[in-house]
Amino acid sequence: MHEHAHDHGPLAGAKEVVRISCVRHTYEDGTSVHLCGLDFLAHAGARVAVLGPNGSGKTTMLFHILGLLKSQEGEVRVFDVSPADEWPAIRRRIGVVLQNVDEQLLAPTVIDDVAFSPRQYGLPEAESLERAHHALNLLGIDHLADRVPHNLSGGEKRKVALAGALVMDPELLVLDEPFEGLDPASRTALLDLMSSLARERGMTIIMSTHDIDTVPEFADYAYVLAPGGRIAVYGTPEELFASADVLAEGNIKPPILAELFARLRERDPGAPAPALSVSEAVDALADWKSCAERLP
Amino acid sequence: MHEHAHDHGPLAGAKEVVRISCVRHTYEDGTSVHLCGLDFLAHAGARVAVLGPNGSGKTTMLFHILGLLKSQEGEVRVFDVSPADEWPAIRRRIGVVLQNVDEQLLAPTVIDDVAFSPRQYGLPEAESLERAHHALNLLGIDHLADRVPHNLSGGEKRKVALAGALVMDPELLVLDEPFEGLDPASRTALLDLMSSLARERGMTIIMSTHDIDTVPEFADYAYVLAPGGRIAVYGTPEELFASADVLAEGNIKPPILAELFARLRERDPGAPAPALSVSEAVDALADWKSCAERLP
Amino acid sequence: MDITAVDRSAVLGDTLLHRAAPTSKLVGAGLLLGAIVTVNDPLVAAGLALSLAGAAAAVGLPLRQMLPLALYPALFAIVFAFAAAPGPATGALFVLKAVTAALTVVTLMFSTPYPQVFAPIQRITPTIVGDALLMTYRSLFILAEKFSDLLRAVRLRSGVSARQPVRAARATARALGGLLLYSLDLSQREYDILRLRGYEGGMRVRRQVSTDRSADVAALLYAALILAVVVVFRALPHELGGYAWLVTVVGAVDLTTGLLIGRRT
Amino acid sequence: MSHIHIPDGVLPWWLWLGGWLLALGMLAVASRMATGAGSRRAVPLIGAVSALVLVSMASEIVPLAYHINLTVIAGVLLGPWLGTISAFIVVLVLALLGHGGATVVGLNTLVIATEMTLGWALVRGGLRLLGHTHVRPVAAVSTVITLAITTTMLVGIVALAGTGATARETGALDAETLEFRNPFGDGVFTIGLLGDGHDHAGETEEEHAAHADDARGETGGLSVERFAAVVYTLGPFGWVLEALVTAAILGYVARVRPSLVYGTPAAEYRVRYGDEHGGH
Ligand SMILES: Nc1ncnc2c1ncn2[C@@H]1O[C@H](COP(=O)(O)OP(=O)(O)OP(=O)(O)O)[C@@H](O)[C@H]1O
Ligand SMILES: Nc1ncnc2c1ncn2[C@@H]1O[C@H](COP(=O)(O)OP(=O)(O)OP(=O)(O)O)[C@@H](O)[C@H]1O
Ligand SMILES: [Mg+2]
Ligand SMILES: [Mg+2]
Repeated sequence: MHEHAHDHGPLAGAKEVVRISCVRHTYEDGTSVHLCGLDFLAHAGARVAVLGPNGSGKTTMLFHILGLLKSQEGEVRVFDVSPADEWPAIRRRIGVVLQNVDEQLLAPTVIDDVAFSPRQYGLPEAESLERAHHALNLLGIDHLADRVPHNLSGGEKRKVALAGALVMDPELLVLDEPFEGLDPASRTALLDLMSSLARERGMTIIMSTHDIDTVPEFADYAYVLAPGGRIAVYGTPEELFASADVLAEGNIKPPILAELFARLRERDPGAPAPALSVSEAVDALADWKSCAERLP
Repeated sequence: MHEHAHDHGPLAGAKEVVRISCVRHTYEDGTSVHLCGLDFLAHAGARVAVLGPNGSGKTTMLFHILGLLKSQEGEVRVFDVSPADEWPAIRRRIGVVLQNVDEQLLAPTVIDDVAFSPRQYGLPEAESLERAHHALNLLGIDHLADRVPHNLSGGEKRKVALAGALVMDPELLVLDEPFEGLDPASRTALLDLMSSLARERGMTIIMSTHDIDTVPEFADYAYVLAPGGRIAVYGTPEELFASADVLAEGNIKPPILAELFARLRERDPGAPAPALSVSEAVDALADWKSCAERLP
Repeated sequence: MDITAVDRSAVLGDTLLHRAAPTSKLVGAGLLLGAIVTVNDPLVAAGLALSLAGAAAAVGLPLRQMLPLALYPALFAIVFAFAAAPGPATGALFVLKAVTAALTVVTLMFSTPYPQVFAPIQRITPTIVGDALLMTYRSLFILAEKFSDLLRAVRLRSGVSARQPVRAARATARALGGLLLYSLDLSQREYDILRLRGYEGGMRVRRQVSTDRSADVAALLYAALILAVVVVFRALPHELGGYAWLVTVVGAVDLTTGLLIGRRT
Repeated sequence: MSHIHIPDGVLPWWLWLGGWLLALGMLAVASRMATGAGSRRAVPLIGAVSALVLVSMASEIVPLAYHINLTVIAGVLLGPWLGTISAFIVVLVLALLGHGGATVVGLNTLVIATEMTLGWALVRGGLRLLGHTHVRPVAAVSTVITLAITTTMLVGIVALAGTGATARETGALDAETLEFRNPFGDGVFTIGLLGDGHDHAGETEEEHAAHADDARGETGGLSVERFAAVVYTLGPFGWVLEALVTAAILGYVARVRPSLVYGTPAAEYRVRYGDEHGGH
């Protein structure tokens, strides 16, 4: 059905949570996005990155997963139902952070905003508040609880939106460029948080991003959209960043380390294989050098 | 008057375009930002980066430069006037991109939006349109000219806002996190554009950003805000990223290459000095290795 | 109509009234409206208006921001009084009723976050009406915000020059047209988000309980007392009519003390 | 604005209570119809349009001392059922902000709902008759007719109230126009209507009328005829202004988002909440 298989690694055999097959959406003004090519798949417990240039259709794809847009062609399945038609059946299982967080914050104070979903789902007030405080704590923003969301700084708003998405402990987390506007320390913290959510609670996370450097650390696998929406490339970060021509299709620059190692190898074929984290890279480079020292 | 001097490098003796001395702003809800410590200075033709964690006051500082906030203490000078009091006198010389670009787009089509300023300044219609098209072209978004701005993707909107800021050929460009939401290729293009604007037209550019990796390439010098607004650190990118404790003050992670080299040096004091671009790094590493090969 | 100021005071304020339960405040406002409908002596009505303003000042509500909203209806009431009242006394009564009623609701809105006011309304209206009421209020914020963004953007990106009014008007018209469509789309998205985050029609809000029993008692007692005074004066016009000025005096004393207390705290 | 700014407790109780009952009845029918039509996508539409109407009613056009209503536009965008709901919400929120009495919410809802429904019917009918190219003239003419009719309705309410008169601010009789800087009030009225030769500079026609009342003593009221005469003479200025604004805005919307004006269901595939089961 699709050309790629997820039959390697720890996810082999995992349940499919999301599948998108050749979906087309035409906006009112005639702009058409055709998410075809490969099928998009997300498996239970997987962290999936969606890459692609501006305007390629990442947000459009996520909106289909959230049932906000209805496909005119092709099929979208989330938890085995069509999200556009049966959203009420699955929405409790899904947490969302949209690209423009300003639109997402609804309540008059931060704590009310984060407690919005549990209250709407009818949880007791005490539990709603406890969940909200826990979520704020996860993101390290307890001190913002009584502020007015509208008055926060850009990065603070995004953290509040994240807390609101996590508060119901969803099985599927959909994040549209969650790193935008976060400072580096918060980025790292968020990356760690996502890893632990995926590992400990088996949460499935789908994230669109332009921050290539977070991909190796974050993603189990990634999809790359080409302009117009074509799902052009699929692979693990290692596969993806190993070959420059694959990336060129998605108009993507490899992470700095990948580029560094690629360029080193051009000069010296004996240079080590690309490392994707700084500590791996340090080890690899030290090895490389010491082996040179030992050789003669 | 201020503890740091810009008496080195090509900017020695350049005219001061912006100066901020110990400004305090208290928002209506009581949140106070105190931009004190060092003075903030931007010289004619300089590219200045503003770094700092979320909520530290970067946007607040830029709003003071734009005369959108009035200082309750301290002084702000832009082109030798107080921007809050005499904005009309200087506004033609300043181009702006706000952090939330949605707030900035105001016309029904992209081309109208970009042509907004020239039309308002009374330029002939033909020239207004020509300028607008030229600006779209600089950003590589000619194809969006007739779209409705609020229907665009996140990154597309930011490019339109950038075009609108450049259309009047300002002397001072103020950018609040301009890379947010841009794909890597567009980031590189924007970096190149900014360099050439600074170099060829002597444009002064002040940019806040969380994208540390762009700083070495972009900035002539940078300021780091600490939480609460204190202007804690000043320096060229090289100075800044050389010392880890300086960065720690601003809650900043060094760029990956800086970190890599620092870690390499921990292992091997003979490792090369930090390089800030990939090509420098490749050269330095190759040297390092070959010197090892040659030693024995 | 500075709706953000209302919201800010309602959410961030911490006065005695803020601490009372919304239900008490709604009941109290109802009692006061009853008094306003009942009152038929301008001197009593004046006392009521003064006393209410005094109470708002005493608890520390931002009277300066509230007065413009409360006095706005007076404009219309004056016109109505001129047109319809048989005499100056009745005319004054009409105006005082309008101002007092406005002051009552404004006091409620300045001390109670809107979800708390809307939740009971949503409970008694059809779902779609309650939903739409909430969306309208949200859209008001969006519009207010978008409008100030617009003004800021215009200022940053040129400023409207007074020398070219036609050009300025055209730009404004274009911007307003865009604003209309933008707000339609944004409301749609806002509603989507509400639904994404669990809204199913009918706002479920935290049952805000009183954090200060005495605040509830004070609010209810105050409203009941006023209603009682008004009813007594209405029931015994011949016996008490001559003493109505006393109510006015008491109201004036209330206002003075209220302002003094408000300044102190 | 077709919004009666009668203070609370002035109209006879049976009138405002009757207004409430009628309005609630209409609201019940409208909600049933709107929900039955299966599109809870209506909610954000009502929200956005109501908010626009509210804001326009609260912002004065500075040199003219007049404010626009956008009720006809709201009617066209919403249709009769959603329009009725929107009318109720607009009046209710205004009342919550102290702008208009709480007891008269029912009556005000009736008037505004009528205005929206009439506007919708006339514009739609006109477009069907004349074709899609005439949005602006159709909108302008429909606005004038609508306002004339609702003004008549108001005169009817006043007659019912029996108190003589009420300040109905439709068009130029808006209270804000009647503020003491009405650009054309004095001249028209002193000479054309009352014509008693006094110098009434600085007074509005209402003040004027009040003086006439005083002269006749506290029992007399402004006659329904005179109220009508005032309204029908001054009204048209406001109607024309409203018509111009309505034409401009509807023209713009028709150009960039025709589906909103012509009522063909949007050819987009945005999901309609409420249609989730058995939807398209
Ligand atoms: N509401 C809309 N109406 C019309 N066209 C739209 C709308 N939203 C998006 N588009 C268009 O659809 C295409 C895909 O947009 P989308 O927002 O999915 O891109 P994206 O990959 O998320 O981009 P970015 O990285 O900039 O966020 C773009 O060409 C965009 O202009
Ligand atoms: N309108 C406002 N009202 C109240 N407080 C505000 C307002 N805007 C910003 N603040 C507060 O002022 C502080 C500085 O905010 P600012 O937006 O300048 O931060 P920033 O450095 O730009 O952060 P970010 O990187 O997240 O954009 C923050 O604590 C923020 O919550
Ligand atoms: Mg996007
Ligand atoms: Mg900021």
